[in-house]
This record gives sequence, C-alpha cells and structure tokens, in this order.
Amino acid sequence: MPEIVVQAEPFDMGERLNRFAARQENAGAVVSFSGIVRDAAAGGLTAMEIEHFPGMTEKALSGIAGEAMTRWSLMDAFILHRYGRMGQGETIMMVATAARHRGEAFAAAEFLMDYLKSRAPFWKKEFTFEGAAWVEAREEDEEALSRWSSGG
Amino acid sequence: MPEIVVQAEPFDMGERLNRFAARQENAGAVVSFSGIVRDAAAGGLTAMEIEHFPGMTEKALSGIAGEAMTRWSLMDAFILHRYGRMGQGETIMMVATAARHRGEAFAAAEFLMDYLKSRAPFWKKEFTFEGAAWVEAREEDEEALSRWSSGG
Amino acid sequence: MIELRYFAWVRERVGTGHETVHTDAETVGALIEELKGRDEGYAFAFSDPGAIRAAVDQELAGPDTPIAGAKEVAFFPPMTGG
Amino acid sequence: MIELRYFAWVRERVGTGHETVHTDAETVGALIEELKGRDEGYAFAFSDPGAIRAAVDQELAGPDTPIAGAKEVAFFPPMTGG
Repeated sequence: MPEIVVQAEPFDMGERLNRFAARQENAGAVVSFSGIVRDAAAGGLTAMEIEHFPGMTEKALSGIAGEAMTRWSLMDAFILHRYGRMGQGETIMMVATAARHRGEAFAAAEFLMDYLKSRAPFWKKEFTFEGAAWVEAREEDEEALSRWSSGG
Repeated sequence: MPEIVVQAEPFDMGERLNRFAARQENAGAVVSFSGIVRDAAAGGLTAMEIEHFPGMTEKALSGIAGEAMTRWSLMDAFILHRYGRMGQGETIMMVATAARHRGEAFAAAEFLMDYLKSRAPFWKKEFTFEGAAWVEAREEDEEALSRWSSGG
Repeated sequence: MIELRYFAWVRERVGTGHETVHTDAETVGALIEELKGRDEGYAFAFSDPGAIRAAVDQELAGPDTPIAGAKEVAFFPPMTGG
Repeated sequence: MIELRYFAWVRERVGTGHETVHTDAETVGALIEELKGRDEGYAFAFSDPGAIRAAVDQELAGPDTPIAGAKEVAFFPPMTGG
C-alpha cells in the first residue's frame, strides 16, 4: 500500500528515504524526488504559502499513487506534501518509489510528479518584498502529463 | 563540483541525501537513486561481492558526472559506489542530482545510472547456496545507453 | 442545497471559502454562469472560464459534469503543487 | 615493458591480477592475440573477444587502440556496476 502524508510540519527527507527503503523486501531500486522552496524568478522571495483542499488532497494523491503502482508493478510508493507557510530552503514535498529495476522506479517517480503538479489540489502563493502572488500553472506541466496518456 | 565517493564501508543513504540537499543554494529539485542488494533471480542469494579498478573507477565516475553536469546544466551531482562484500538489503550505491526543475534532475540521474552501469569498472559476483557466479551484463543496460547518444 | 467551496484566488475574489446555496443549475458550467451574475467579485472570479477548475464531491469535473445529487462543488485555479 | 591488469573472471581465468610483460603488439587487439597463445588459462580468458573490454591507461579502449607508449593495459568482462 502506498503511503500518503499531507502535513504542515517540516520533515526530514533523509529520514523518510531511509524509512521507505527499510520497509522494502524485494526492491533493488529506490528513487526519490524532493522539491525545495527556491527563488526561481530571483524576485526576492521571502516565503511560500501552500493552500490545499483537505480531503480531496488525500484522495487525489492516493489515486495517483495507486495508478503508478499498477502501471509499473511498483513494490511501493510514498508521497509527502506540505501545506501552509514555508521559507527558502525548506522542503515542500517528496515522492519515493521502489521497484525491481531502475527503469520502473524512475518512470513511476516522474509520473507521480507530473500528475501531482497538475492534478492534486495544491496552490502556491509566493511572498516577495513587493507583495504576494499566486504561482501560475506552467504550460510545461500540463504538457508533461500528455506523455503518460496512452492507455490512461 | 560533483562529489564522487568509492568506498567499501556501508553508508546511510538518508544522511547522504540530506547532506547533498543542504549544500544546494538554487536547486528546487533533488533526485536520488539507491541500488540495494536483492535476490533478483530468487536463487538463494547470500551475499554480493563487487570488484573494481581503483583509480580508473574514480576517473570514470568523475567523467560521467562531469558530462551530466554540462548536459543538463545541473547545480550539483553526487555518486557513491561501494566495493567489496555486502549482504542482502545493504545499499550498493547511490546517485543524486540537483537542478532548477525536475525534468533535468530526473534525466540526469537516469543518465548517470545508465552510464555507470556499463561504463564504470565494477563487476558484481553473486554468492548463493549453490556457489558463486559473476553477474552477466544485461542487454538492456547496453541498450539504455543508446538513448543518450545524440551529441555524445 | 449544495455546499460551494473556493480556493486560492477564486476564494480571494469571491470573498469567502465556503457557502451553502440553492441552485437550479444542472451542470458545473451552468452553476458558474449563475454565480457570475451574483456580484462583481463573482463576476471577476469566473471571468475566464478557461482558468477555472472544478471538483464535484472531490472529483475533478468539467463544465458538463452534472451536479444533481452532489453534496459539494469546489472551484479553484489550475493546481500548482509539487 | 607494459603493465597488464586483469579483473573479475578474466583475472580468475588467467590466474593473476597483475603482471609486467614485454610485447611487440601495437594494438589492444594484437596484444590479446599474443596473450591467447601463452597457455590454456589465457586462451580460455580471451576465447570470446566480444566478451572482453579493455582500458589503456585507465581509458576504455577498442581492439584498434594503439598501446605504444602506454604504461598499463587492463582487461575485464563487460561492467556490471550500479
């Protein structure tokens, strides 16, 4: 069963990776992705705030993880996503996948990220010295989804 | 500068991931891959032994990491590979990549793995109840390299 | 009666995150048209239908999704998680 | 004089990991041919040239790679790291 965590509190990505890897029995390959708050536009980012839709968030993440499990015969999957306010350098979220071979683990982690970006109910607001602004959805993120569309 | 570590000792993948992420300043995306000793053929694996070519190993890994850095404008890369004897469940090796966006971090990590599998001088020997046997190179691993061949 | 929920800038523009309304609309799209007529805030929030995403009982929905029998309809901008 | 190094099953078949030899061979391929003639172990190790990889001064090399001036040539099976 994939593990889904939605929380406001900071988390330790290394500790989560170790815990995920330790519970695997047959997986030879473990892939992780971590997203970190960065001043992408170099616009003086001071903080980021993430709003989400409690209830639907957990449902959407479970659905995405379940889909990944069957598509790549994964051994296991893990998604953790934070909400609320966080500062530069803080870890926003993390996914991890475990499979027999590296190809499936990599593909499934990318799939989880692509779906999560555009299909899970999270919205980012960036705070800079000039004020606050909602992050706009990127065209590329929507396009990234299309490569998984065969058969689903 | 990418960090390359070749060692016999076990290592803590979570601690390594944390250390790698902590030294990033502009990367919003961190990807890791860890390879774990598994009884892939279900043939009663008791241990694995990895031989390598000291000197050439470090050179080959540095070359592969340097290539990944430029191909995907990575912020940073990390490769750790063990040699010597290790038991089931032990972590054999790990790569990590850091980039602005997830696409580059994922592609670079896969590239590192594909090259490392077939171009770094490591050889695995598996010990089962029936004896010891050198792991044969997989056709797929050689094929996996071909997808990166445009321009290099 | 149906529960409406708003998130991110849709919430900011309509001025509330949650309300209960009576509606005769049969689809998500018809409900949006109805809401647009309420006041300036709603009109502003729903001025670009292409920028609005919706969920009916916590499942992503399109303009043609029926809302008969639904307990809750949510409106929000394109998602930006990850 | 040139240093030769052998790894994995190539090492096991030739019976040593390291030796210093004199050779007139000008390429990796010619050196392999020379080594094959030494004894049964070497003949066995190099019986399938397609299964042999080589490095000249720690750089991967092919059969046509010249060995003039090289300090070290290494022979080993296809690599299986990762």
